Amino acid sequence: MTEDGIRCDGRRVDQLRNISIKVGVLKNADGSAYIEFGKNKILAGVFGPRDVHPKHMANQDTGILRCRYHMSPFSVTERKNPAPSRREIEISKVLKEALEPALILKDFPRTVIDVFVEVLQADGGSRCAALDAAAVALADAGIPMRDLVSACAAGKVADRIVLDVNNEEDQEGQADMPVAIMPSIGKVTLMQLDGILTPEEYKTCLQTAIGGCRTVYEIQRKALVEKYFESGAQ
Amino acid sequence: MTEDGIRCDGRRVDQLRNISIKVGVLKNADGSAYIEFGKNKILAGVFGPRDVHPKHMANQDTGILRCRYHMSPFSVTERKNPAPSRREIEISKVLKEALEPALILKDFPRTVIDVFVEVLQADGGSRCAALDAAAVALADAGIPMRDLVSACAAGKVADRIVLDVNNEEDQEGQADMPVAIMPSIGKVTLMQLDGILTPEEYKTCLQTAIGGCRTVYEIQRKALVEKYFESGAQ
Amino acid sequence: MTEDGIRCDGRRVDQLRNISIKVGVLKNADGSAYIEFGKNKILAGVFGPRDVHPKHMANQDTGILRCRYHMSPFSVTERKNPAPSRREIEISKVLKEALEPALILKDFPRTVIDVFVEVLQADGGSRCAALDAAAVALADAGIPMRDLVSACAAGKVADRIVLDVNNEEDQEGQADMPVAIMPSIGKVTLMQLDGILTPEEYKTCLQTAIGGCRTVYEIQRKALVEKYFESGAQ
Amino acid sequence: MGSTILDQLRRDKITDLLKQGKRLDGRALDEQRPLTIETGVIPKANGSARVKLGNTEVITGVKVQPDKPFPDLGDKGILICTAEILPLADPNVEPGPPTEDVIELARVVDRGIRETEMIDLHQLVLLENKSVVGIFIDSSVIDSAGNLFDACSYASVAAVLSSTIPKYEIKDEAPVLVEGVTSKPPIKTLPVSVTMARIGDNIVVDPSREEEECMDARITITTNSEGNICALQKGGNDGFSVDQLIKCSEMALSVGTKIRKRFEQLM
Amino acid sequence: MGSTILDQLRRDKITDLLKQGKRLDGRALDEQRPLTIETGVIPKANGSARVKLGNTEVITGVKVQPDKPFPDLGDKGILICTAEILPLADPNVEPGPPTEDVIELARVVDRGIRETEMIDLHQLVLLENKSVVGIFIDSSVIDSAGNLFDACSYASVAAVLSSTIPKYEIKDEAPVLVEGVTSKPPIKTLPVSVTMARIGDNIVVDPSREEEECMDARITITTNSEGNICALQKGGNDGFSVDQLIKCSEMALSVGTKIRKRFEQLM
Amino acid sequence: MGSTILDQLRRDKITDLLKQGKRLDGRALDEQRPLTIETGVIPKANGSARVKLGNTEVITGVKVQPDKPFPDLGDKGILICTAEILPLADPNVEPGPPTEDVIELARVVDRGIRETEMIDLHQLVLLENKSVVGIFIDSSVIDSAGNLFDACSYASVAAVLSSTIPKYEIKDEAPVLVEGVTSKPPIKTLPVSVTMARIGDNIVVDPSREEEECMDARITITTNSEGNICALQKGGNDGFSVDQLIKCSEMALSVGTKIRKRFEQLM
Repeated sequence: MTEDGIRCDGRRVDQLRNISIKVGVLKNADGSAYIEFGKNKILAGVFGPRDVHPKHMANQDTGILRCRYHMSPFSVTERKNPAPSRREIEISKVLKEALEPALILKDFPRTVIDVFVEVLQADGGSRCAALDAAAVALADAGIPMRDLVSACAAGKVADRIVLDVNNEEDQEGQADMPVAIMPSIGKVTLMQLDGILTPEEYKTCLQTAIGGCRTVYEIQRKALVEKYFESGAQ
Repeated sequence: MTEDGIRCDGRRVDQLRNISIKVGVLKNADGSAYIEFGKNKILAGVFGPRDVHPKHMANQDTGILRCRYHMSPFSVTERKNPAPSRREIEISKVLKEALEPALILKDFPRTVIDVFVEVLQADGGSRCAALDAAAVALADAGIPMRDLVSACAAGKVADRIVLDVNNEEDQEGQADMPVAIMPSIGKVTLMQLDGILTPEEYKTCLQTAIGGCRTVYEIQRKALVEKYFESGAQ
Repeated sequence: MTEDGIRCDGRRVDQLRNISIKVGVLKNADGSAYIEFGKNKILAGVFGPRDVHPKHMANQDTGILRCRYHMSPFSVTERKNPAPSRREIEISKVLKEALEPALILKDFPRTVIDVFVEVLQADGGSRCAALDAAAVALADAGIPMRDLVSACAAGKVADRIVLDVNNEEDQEGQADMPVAIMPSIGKVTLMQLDGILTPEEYKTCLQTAIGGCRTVYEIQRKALVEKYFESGAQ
Repeated sequence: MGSTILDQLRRDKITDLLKQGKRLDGRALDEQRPLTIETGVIPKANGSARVKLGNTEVITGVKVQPDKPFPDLGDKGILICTAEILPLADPNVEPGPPTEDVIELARVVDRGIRETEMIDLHQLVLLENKSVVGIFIDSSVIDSAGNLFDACSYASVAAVLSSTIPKYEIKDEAPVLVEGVTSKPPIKTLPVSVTMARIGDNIVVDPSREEEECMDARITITTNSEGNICALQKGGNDGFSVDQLIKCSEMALSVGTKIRKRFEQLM
Repeated sequence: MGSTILDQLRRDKITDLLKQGKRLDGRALDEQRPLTIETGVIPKANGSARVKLGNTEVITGVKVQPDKPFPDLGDKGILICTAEILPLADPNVEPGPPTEDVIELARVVDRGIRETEMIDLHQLVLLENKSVVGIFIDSSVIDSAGNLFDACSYASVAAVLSSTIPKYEIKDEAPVLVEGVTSKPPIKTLPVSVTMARIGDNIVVDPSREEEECMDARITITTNSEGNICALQKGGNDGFSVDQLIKCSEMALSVGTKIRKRFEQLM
Repeated sequence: MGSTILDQLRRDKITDLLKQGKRLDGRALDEQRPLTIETGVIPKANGSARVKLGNTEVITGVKVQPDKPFPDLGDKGILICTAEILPLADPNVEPGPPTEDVIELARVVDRGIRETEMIDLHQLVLLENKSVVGIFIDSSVIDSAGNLFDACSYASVAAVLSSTIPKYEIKDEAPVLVEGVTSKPPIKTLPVSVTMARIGDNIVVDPSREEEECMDARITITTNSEGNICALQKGGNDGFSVDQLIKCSEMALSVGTKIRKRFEQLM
């Protein structure tokens, strides 16, 4: 990083990478979204609410949410084995837990909502980008939501707290903190941290990430508005 | 191959390897057959029509056919891992699709017919030999059939179209085309091709293979007649 | 071994290693026991009789017994892969068959009794020690039993028949024979042998092992009595 | 899987129309759906393509990395083709190990490329018997609407054509990347897969999902630049007459010629 | 799995007959079913055998190939025995990973051969700690009608006896096949497995499937050429008295002697 | 899984009590359950610990063995943490491959140790890029009664602190054990994991199983000896406010200080 805080990819410390979101990109899924977040290229598809298979997994009292985060073999530098890794299984779980607060599953007993995320190309922050796309895909599927979910990481690079750590920064970086919020309700629904922060840096990092989430939220909203209201489609 | 078309194992270009088929070789199976086709040694056993397990796989409208092609660890030069390979899974599928047209599954709703094929020793053309044995085993099980299924490969070796490619020829060969027909109905129910053929060679190869299938058919019929009508058994 | 029959760990040929059994060591299990048998450290936990999952495994006419013998990764010299090995699956089966004669499963149709054994540290004779703990855990769970099951191995080391072969002896040893009995009924419910014995040695070895089982039985009884009757607990 | 009244009505309609030589979506019998091919869509991969064939959509990425050769094949590089139907592509697909349908899909795509000898694998040897270049061609179906065979095949071929092969040098018998030097893959021929369905007595090219649901049998024929037939796979629960098989080979050659022109534009 | 009235009647009949010292198929209690052994049935394997024991039938193939020794066992060749019940052998067997019954079957057959030290594994070392000969003995049950333990064991022993071991030379620390030179495997003793079932108070040798269905417990005892007892496995959901266990060992020795003569004819 | 009337009543009671700042078991909101740590419980392992946190009980063993380094990490030893909930620990756990809950548990424990850089992995290199020391930390939950994260983390840290590292020398590029010489692991800092649950508006430290069953969300924060925050994982099907997240970090630091004193006694 330069002395005046210009990062390896030219961004300021508080600047997001370029983000673009397209809504409704898949024909078979009930809802879908495609996000480019820096070099991340991620598809999210949603099915449901629909019947649960196998049936014994259905819950009489509530709908259930399932989430699968998967990386394409070609998405990373070294070809990835297509079978899901332990890392992907853990991320699937935290994504599910980040999305669930935004849904009203009690209204759909005995059903499942399936969220499938495919990372076609991975960069730093792929779980946040995946979550941003998944939330938009859920909205696109017409599923009632309390709020969107918007995610962005902050971290510590060269002793400074920076927004939205990219892949190069992550590898050299001192800390990475992915965060997701429900922007209107103001709750943090995903948070992880790898790396070392002082208590003060922890607070700054969290606030920085939340600032990023709010910017992402505007981009998510805009993408949905464009599809549903600008072009007159519905 | 010699100039006058004598092959490495002494056969003419249009000559099958030695084939022998025994019917009803297994005691527990509802129907069975053992074939020696060149150096191929293959067992086929049939169970059914019987109840489907797991039950959710049963179809209310029709019977289903399942097929498993499996190679013994000692069947090939290098010891084979006993777990089914992707190749074996694909061959199981094409065998099933080659046999199904000969069956009248609609008459047996909610049931399954299981065809299990074990390659004890493999030579070139093992999927065709497997199919020949499986068709006879189905007949031996007393399952109503529209027709038998008879299979044989043709191929291109040393720039000539030859019938029934053996293992040595296959390794040096330019093309291998396994074919199965329902001999009375005249339909081709299995066909694959690996290798390079001109459009003219393609036609010749197909006709050559079908010629082989018809010869195989006579051997299948003879094996069934011998069991059921010559020895007076039934 | 010395000339007067003193073994590498100081024992006489007919002497057991130190054994201690604690009953009711787990809070969640319906019954449990912890055994130290030489350097073996083994936990057994029992659940049931309880409903069977998956349901299709339930038997209308009788209860069923399931048994899982598992070794912790850190239980042996070379770290063990946590996935169950073929050896562990076989031992699980022989343990189940050794315990089943002592139970009255017909009285609990449609239910399962689950016995889970974890080898925290392994020494020679771990399957016998596991069985000793499992039988006590079944009793601790209040499950009606015809008899306890008591197990101990004998073997041949340095041309002598010895009781309770330890790990070092097993590696150098000529034979190892694990045996379990129902002590009151007098039936042998587990028996295996690896190694070479003359017919005469076979008889001596079996009798030696059974003598060991009877000593183990007293230790099992004492452990149960201590928990249920000495301290006044129930 | 269940068959609704609407499904049944659609099938009747498809077969009725075919008797008049027409298809539900208005295509001629030997007409493919619109095909778009976009390459370079995954910049981190060594090659990539996104193919749309009607509503079927596939993304393929190519990874090139040094590897050990297969035993007894020490004079050849490694070529591996896979295919996967992502669960977001189809409401009936569930995550998990590949089904027999997906294994067949991957193996047919693989053979189409392997048997035509599209890539000269002999040119991918770094140190005979010890070190070779491996080419991994992984296809992900992201929208499933019929004829995945051709869509995956086209995406795989296009991804390979768009690839760059990094340069490796051997040091101490181990491959070392030479930064900044790349080459095109050694292409010998252009394979084109053409899949046809038999519905009653009619053969239709590039069946849609609706057509696949009422087809009797399926055939995939791959041809090369020299006009030869190089790989073939019959599928489905019924058969073909010999005449139909010959007709199919002719259709595969004529349709293949058109598609091959599209590939040539990528070279 | 379900028990029909006929099953129940058969069980009653078996136990009734046993009270009179008779078996359903007319055999004496210590009499095996007819045994046929045929070797060389799989010419491509290094050794093979087809064994029929009554209606139970097994095919075993032996493959010999160079391998790396197990860690800490660098002075021994590798011996691996497997067993599989083919789904065509039994209406109740389903394809899939081995059940605990099959794992036990394979391990008991393996131990019978391993613990008797039938094959002198020290003679199978090519280069200590680096390269040894591996002997893979794979048994496939093709008709399952009781006592798979003995049928698989006999087929495995016969297949080994019929085997030829190719010659390998070490070049650059790697094994190279010497064409056309083979030897017999280094046999030290002949293991014979004898399986018995306890039904009530009776012990029967070589139980049929019908007898297995009503047995209380099972025992397999393997003896060697020197008249020793080398491997034993109790099975089944009940036990044996000590007297029964001693009687079983005597039966295993006497029946074993007869079977061993059959093996000697193969050498 | 089903929710009985008693479960519901217990949940109501827990939330009612919390409104008065009280917990069902009488603890203060920021009070952990009684913690006992015993080391050396598995003498055959290189290090081991048995930890009780209330009724939750974990045994952790450490195995140290030479290994190959990960590619591109040839200047670091290997550290692998696993965790397993034994089926005897919990009536709802079934044997089989790890569930997503168990995978998360293991990965969170692993990151707590890895991200704090508790062990100086650079000191575990025997021969750069070729041979390193691997430290395997395997935790088995034997009684499951809430907050497995902290129990497994404490057992793992204590087991590492109690470990001895054997000495290896390199001969012919291969590691050889030097008998009788060991050292303590190279410890840089002491990680302490503190897990908190949000129930309504209250944050409670070290939730019991009953509290976990009615919690809204969960957070695990690991701090190091220098008072920094090094790893964090939010779980559960609801979220936290920013104020709560800051409060949680402060609780993690203050509770962590007390636990760290316990670890220091083990050094």
